[in-house]
Amino acid sequence: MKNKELLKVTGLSKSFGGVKAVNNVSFTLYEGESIGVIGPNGSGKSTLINLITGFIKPDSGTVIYKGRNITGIAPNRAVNLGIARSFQMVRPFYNMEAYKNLIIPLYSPRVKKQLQGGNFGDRDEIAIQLLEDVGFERESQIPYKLTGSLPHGYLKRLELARCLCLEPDLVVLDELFSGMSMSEVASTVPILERILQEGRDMIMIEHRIRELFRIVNKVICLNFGKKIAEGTPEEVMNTKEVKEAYLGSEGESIA
Amino acid sequence: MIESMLVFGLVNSAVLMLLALGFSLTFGLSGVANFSHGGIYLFAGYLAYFLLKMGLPYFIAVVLTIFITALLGAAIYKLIVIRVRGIVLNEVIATFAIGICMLEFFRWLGFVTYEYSLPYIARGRFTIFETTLDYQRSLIIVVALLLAVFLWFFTHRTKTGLALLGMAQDEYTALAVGIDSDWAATYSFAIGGAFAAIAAVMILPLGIININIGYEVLLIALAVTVLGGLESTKGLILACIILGYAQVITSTFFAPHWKEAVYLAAILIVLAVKPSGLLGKFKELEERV
Amino acid sequence: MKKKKALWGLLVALMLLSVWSISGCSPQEAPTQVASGEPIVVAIPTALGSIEGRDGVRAIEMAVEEINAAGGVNLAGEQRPFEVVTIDTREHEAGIPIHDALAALERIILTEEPHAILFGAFRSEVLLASMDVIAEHKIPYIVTTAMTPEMQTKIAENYDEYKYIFRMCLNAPYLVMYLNQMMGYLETEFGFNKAFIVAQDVLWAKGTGGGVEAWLNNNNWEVVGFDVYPTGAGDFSSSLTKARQGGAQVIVPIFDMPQSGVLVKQARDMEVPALLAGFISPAAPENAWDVFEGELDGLINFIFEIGPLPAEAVPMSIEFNKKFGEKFGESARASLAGHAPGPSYDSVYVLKEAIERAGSLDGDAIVAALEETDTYGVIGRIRFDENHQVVYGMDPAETALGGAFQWREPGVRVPVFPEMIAEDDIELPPYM
Amino acid sequence: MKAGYRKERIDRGIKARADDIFAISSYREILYLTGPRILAVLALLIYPLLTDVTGAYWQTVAFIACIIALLTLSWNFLFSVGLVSLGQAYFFGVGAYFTGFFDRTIGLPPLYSIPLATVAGAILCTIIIYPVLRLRGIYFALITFALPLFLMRIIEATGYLGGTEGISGLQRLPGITFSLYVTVVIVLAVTFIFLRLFDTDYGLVLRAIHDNDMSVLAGGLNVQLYKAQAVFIAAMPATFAGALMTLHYRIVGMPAFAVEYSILPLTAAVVGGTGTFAGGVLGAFILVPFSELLRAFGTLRIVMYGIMLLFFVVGLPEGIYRFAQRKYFQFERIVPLEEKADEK
Repeated sequence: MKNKELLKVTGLSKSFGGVKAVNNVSFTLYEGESIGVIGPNGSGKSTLINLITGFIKPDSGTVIYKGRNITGIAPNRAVNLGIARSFQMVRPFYNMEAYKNLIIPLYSPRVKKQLQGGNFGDRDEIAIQLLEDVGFERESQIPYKLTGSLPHGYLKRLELARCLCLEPDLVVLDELFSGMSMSEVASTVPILERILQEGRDMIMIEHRIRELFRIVNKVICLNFGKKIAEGTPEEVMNTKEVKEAYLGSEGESIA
Repeated sequence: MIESMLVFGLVNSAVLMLLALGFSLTFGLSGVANFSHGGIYLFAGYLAYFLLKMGLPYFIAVVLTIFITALLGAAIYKLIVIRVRGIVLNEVIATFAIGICMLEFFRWLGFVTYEYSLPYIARGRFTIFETTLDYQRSLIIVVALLLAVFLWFFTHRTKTGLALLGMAQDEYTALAVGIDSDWAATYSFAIGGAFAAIAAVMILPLGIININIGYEVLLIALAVTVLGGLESTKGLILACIILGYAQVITSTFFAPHWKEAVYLAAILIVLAVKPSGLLGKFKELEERV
Repeated sequence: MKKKKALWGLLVALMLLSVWSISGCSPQEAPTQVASGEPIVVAIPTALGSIEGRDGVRAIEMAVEEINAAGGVNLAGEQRPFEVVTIDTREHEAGIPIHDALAALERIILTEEPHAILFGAFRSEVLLASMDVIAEHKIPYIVTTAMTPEMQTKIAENYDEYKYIFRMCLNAPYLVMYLNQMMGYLETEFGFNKAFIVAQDVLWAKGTGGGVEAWLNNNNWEVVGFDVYPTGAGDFSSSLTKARQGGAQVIVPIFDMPQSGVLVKQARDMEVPALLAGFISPAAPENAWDVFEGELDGLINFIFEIGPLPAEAVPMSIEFNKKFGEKFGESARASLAGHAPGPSYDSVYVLKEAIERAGSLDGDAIVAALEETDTYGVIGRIRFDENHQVVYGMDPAETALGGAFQWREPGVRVPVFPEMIAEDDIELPPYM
Repeated sequence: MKAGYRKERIDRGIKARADDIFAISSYREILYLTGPRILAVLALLIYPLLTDVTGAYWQTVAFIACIIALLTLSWNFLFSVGLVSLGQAYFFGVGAYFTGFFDRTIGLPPLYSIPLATVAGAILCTIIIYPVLRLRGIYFALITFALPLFLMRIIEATGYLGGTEGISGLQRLPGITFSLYVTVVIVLAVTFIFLRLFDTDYGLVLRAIHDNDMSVLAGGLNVQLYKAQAVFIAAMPATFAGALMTLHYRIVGMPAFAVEYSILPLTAAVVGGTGTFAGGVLGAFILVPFSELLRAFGTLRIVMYGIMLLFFVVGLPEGIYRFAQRKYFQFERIVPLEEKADEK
């Protein structure tokens, strides 16, 4: 049941002075689908999504989003088209209260345009509501704490909250679970599943493959910037190149 | 006309390079923009003048000046700048304040008369491509190239140089591998001071030492360093050549009073187009997402 | 805690310093006073950090000392001594806002209440801006440095407002006149007809350069080029090359910045076969010969007002140099600036005579008396024209005098122009 | 300090930590909280009336202090958005030349030429600086350091707008008291507006750009546009200062781009405390009178000025205002030394 294409990436490549970070990668994402991106460290995963979301300009290749060519688009315009992203290295606003961090995305043209009509009430109220969804317990005053004093797990969820408040069509998560404790991961997975049920798409880079495979229905694997495998999680795990990429060439087959 | 423009363009480029090397080295190796560069340059000039007045032979006076100015550079870092290391704004203001203090103190001492000048190293002239060039200016070209080569060799081939370069690119990793950042910064300030002294001894004999040169020198050093790219010596050489010839060409074909506008325009254009300077890579590193 | 103490100690020291300066300790005091009576206050708001400023103030203090020693100003029977107060306006530095100089002027007027202001503004723009301040406070104001002719046009336009302002040094048109006369003299003597003008990018220098160029053009001279250099330019190779290419026999430099020393040295280094004749401030003082290591022979340099250049035809100038040497020492005399000391010294005497003639310290009375001044001074005969500018000319007996000298071997400055004070003819330098 | 006692510091913030309600217990504490602010505002408003007490000279000094305070406010606004400017003279000069231009060509009376010059100057400044806005840190600072010198050379070389001589004989302002009153009111208004602006959501966005402009970009906001708006807002007080100063001294010349107009506000901001508006104004009102007092020292004045600058940058990096604020909210109590538990 191939419904409409949401995102079509063809021949995307980028090199930093001789190092080919991303080398001719292409894939297609259909509406309602979610895709995982796996691969060893330094295989170009983060660079790939930076290229898609416009933070880095590609050397060659095109990115078509909802039929529109957004290659090398300004990052903020990509966000306003509905592509929300989180950063691998967390980037909150440290000397503000936690809920104030969400005022910025709520101030973006996309949110203003969407919530036309009735007065959408006080942005602070919406921000605290969103933080609660993501797991900031309101009673213990966590949303009011200074961002700098929050533990790493909360900062990661703050990134997720920032994506959600933009009501995005495509959520791009870069190693959301890294730095989270097992309990925090367990409490965040249902949130991600709820996002998918709402019909939003997702591109997720993750090293915790077990949780990743529970969420996404399609996976691509990168190694040294090249796409070496694509398909359902099971297919990808059994392809030889993927095992070699992860375990080195002489590795025996894994379960 | 063209030959003399070529020759004097090269001389002008060498002068710019000598003036900017000290500043660029300190800025490149320790990340501290030493705005007191003009003050140090003039300190070396007046020091050399007084040493010579005391009757010291020329070369001893020059070597002594270079050594003392290097000590001054190190002292500026060790005593003052070390306290504000890291806060870029305070570093810039602190060094600028030191620069002002030095320059205005010389003015208070009454160094405003016209008797302050340094003797030529070598008198006499020779003609190449039928333009007469005096030994002093040709020596400037030679010394400028020597210093640039030494700087490149020092930063890329010697142990201490590589340590300094590592410190400039990423202070925390350099600290992690055991390079003491204060030692590195003191060292780069000292070498910066020495280069400023060499520049003073070579360039000041061409005219009269006056205090307003201090502010001019800072502007030139800023322009060339920014244009060339922070830590790349090749970028610095390229920038000096471009600026040197641009100035001579504008003053020959258009009008000399456009000279000043040239290197100010150079800063604006290059930074708008390629923020990290012609050959610099620093900015790209910073931009990594 | 130790660091905190050091900080507080330094802060207290700074505060003490400023409190001490609030107490209005009046700046440099004139040392000796013979005449009793309440002093007549003379204020000097100028760029103390410049060489012209330093030497001008010394000349004024020398004159004040002589007058006070000889009994001071005889004001309606009472012997009143002069008292000099100075303030630094830092005008000579590039990039100094005008309001800073005007604030200093206003401060010295309001806190010292001077009866007259001597030496005045250093830069032309500051002079024009100060004229409004002076008009407000109605204090006689004698300028001996800034040379913009626009001062006279402003006085001519509304005399009542700006009548308090006088100028004893020459202005740009007079300098142009002298330079033109000298070019004419060179043409008759050596048959030169190709000149190259190099000027500093400031008001008076460009005005003078333009004047000379105009005169040269309609006196069958060929002006090979007219280049203007910003203050602080360090390389003149382009103009020198153009001058040599165009076969210029005379290069006319008009600079009052120290950097112009580069032009002289570079011209010699590039062996440009042309006579340097104009105004280069670093080549004016007597010690310039060893500063330039003897590379000055043949250069003709202008002294705006005769004072610092001892010339037999003006005996008072020789006496002025001798006394200056005695009072401030040989090195000070050897580095005496070419512009400002002469008229500054005379301005004190002119003011003294005007006050005695007016018989009162009222501004308007002094102005009226100043207008009738007709006396002899170090710069020659001093008479003001209707726009309060001292008349300059060729004959020391008739008018005030500017002149030129030529540097000759073992470092001697020989007056060569105008004829009245010339002690020798102009010789062509060896390299020509 | 008697033996056996020690000072115990109690950090009692007057306002209890709550988002929207102010928990202040007594009038005494309200007075304690607002006292210094009201005192400062009153002093500024009364000072211009004391012309005969202080003498015209100190009125001019106060006028120049207000002008530098405006430049410092503009500097602090830019700093809070993450743009370190070493070139306030650029805004000042553009404002000054616009007034000179309007006054000389159209002969606008000061009442119209000052506001027009302020707005037009701010627009021109923003347009010229727009392509350079994406630079960060020392690079932006270097550009702003070079901009005023560049414009100065352009005017000097082309001779346009009066060249080196400048335009003199502009229309006269009523007098020092009028100018001083206008600048005092504007300084207070701008400080109040900037403080209020930074509490709104818009202000929050600007502060976020200072913190981390990458994540503001990820939040869907055009950082370049907001920086340009910030430059426009910050330019207004500075161009106004340029316009008013020009008409007060009835001359505009190249010194309008003097380096001093870049260095003085920078120093005042650092002395007062970078990033705080009230601190900037405080710094200006300390610095300008102090440098006038030093005038008695002739050429030594700038050396002492440099030493003082060095003292504050190295000794007190947080600035007087923050230091005073911190000290003002700290209380100390003499508490008897607790006998060591084990002694008993």
